[in-house]
Amino acid sequence: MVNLSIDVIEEREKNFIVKLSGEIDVYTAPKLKKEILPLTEEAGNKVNIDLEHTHYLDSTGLGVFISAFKSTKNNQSEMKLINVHDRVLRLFKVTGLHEIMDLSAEEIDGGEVNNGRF
Amino acid sequence: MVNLSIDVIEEREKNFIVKLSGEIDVYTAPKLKKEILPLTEEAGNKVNIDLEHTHYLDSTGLGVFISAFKSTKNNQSEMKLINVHDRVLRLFKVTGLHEIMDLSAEEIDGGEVNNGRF
Amino acid sequence: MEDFDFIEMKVPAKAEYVGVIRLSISGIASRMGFSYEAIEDLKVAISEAATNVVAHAYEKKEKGELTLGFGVYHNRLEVMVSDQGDSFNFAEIKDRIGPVTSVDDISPVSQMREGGFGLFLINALMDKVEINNEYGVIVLMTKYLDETEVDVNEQVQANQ
Amino acid sequence: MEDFDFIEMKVPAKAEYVGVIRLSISGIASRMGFSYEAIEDLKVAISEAATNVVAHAYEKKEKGELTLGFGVYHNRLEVMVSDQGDSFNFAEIKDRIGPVTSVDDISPVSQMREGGFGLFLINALMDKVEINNEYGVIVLMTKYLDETEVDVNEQVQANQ
Ligand SMILES: Nc1ncnc2c1ncn2[C@@H]1O[C@H](COP(=O)(O)OP(=O)(O)O)[C@@H](O)[C@H]1O
Ligand SMILES: Nc1ncnc2c1ncn2[C@@H]1O[C@H](COP(=O)(O)OP(=O)(O)O)[C@@H](O)[C@H]1O
Repeated sequence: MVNLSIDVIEEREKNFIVKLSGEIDVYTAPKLKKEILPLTEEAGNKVNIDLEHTHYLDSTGLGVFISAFKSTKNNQSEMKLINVHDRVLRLFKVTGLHEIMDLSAEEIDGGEVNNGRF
Repeated sequence: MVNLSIDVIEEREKNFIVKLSGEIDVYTAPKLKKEILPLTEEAGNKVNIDLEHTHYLDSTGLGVFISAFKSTKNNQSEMKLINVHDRVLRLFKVTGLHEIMDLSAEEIDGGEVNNGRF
Repeated sequence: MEDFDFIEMKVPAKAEYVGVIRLSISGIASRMGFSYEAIEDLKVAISEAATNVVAHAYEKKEKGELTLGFGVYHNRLEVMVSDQGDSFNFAEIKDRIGPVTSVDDISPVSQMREGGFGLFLINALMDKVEINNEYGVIVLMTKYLDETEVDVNEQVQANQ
Repeated sequence: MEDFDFIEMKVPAKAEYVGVIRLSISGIASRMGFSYEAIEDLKVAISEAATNVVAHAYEKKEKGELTLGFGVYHNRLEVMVSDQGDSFNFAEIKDRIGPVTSVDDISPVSQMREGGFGLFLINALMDKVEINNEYGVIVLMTKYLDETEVDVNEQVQANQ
């Protein structure tokens, strides 16, 4: 229930989908940071964070994504947040983070991810 | 969320389905009693209480069904509880009420209800 | 001393807050790792105790309070439900509580009880139950995370 | 006097109980008839205040307590989140809180803040916020059931 499960799938070499189901808060954020940061630390990695099943997120979650985003800039990797729910998207908008990070409310279909456009 | 919605459908004359979605507790039980009792007070009525979407029930709910059951005996009507979930069924079993009342864990298909077997 | 976390909750003794209590208890119990079944048992048992406070404790007063205490231990959850209302005499109510299969219930349907299942369900669903009704009523219930830990000798105890 | 129900909750100031608080607040808010969106706002705002207690209040002590008070009025919910821990100086933290679009943030990504969004979000999501940090920290937040009732002059107030 009030918890977060994290599934990391390597779709093709250096292309990751990280599926997050549950809630990102002060209790679950440290675990999330530990999973995501190493992925962003390798040059050339493309990391898709799938928030389809993330129904709750607060500033502790924003903090994790900011630090991962900073890491992508320092390490020449990429990160994108996909399937972002309205309520979650709202927090990125209110804080101005949507202007800096790559966010998408829609599903990215397999083709698009695979043809390297991402 | 923590509430109960009650839908009464008259399938054919004197044949009722009462669909309950939500939780039956001390807060919602009085409303439920007010809806069900009049149905059991008319001779010949057959009342199916559909508990498919009833995910919580406690002794206040048992109390409502006992009083409706007593009313069926006094008024020559019938009552049956259908689609009873495991957890809810358990409370009827623990209290011994399953031996007295007509309970079914399975869906009663339209045919069965309509051919008057019920 | 055994280490534990304590959570306290005070709500008005009103029917509409029993559902709120249920949400809180499911949060605590799921965080502790209780199974889905055990969480459902906890929800019913604590709602029964809370319902009794709402229904019986403050009959002579206009309003009152319901206090809950949760003791979170590594192997069990202790829940205390208490009120500062009227008490009751256990010997007096003993005959009108319990399952319907008890001897008292071999009676015509028209005389069937419509209540008296609350304390019985609490006892059936929890591993250990203690009731103190010296001043107001305090119901102290314990449920173990691992069912094999339950002491078979632990049954309902009424201290009056 | 305006009539209201008061609910109190005390939990250990630990990360694992913030989710429990969220469940309780959604129970209270949904019972009051708040919209789905408003309930989500309340969950975030109260979690932010609770997270601050967990993260900042008891840095110098081994453990501490988080106290919540819910005032249920016919037209609004007031939530008080308080601790008995370290306080803070509002003037000092003012420069490192707020959205990233503020002037302070026109800086290279590597210097981007990873925190400082909590108090800002509380203020953005609630209709009225008061912070008292004389002794420990008390955050008092109000959300109206009907958004048209919000007084546009009501903004964050820091009493120190
Ligand atoms: N908190 C309480 N305060 C006062 N009386 C109580 C309390 N809890 C239980 N009782 C008494 O015990 C009786 C049995 O309770 P219970 O088994 O829950 O069945 P019911 O509430 O349906 O009568 C109640 O009828 C009441 O007289
Ligand atoms: N309950 C509290 N106790 C002590 N300090 C606090 C408390 N709440 C907030 N603060 C101070 O206010 C600052 C800003 O808080 P906030 O906006 O939530 O951002 P963050 O927690 O990410 O730093 C904190 O860094 C902390 O110094």
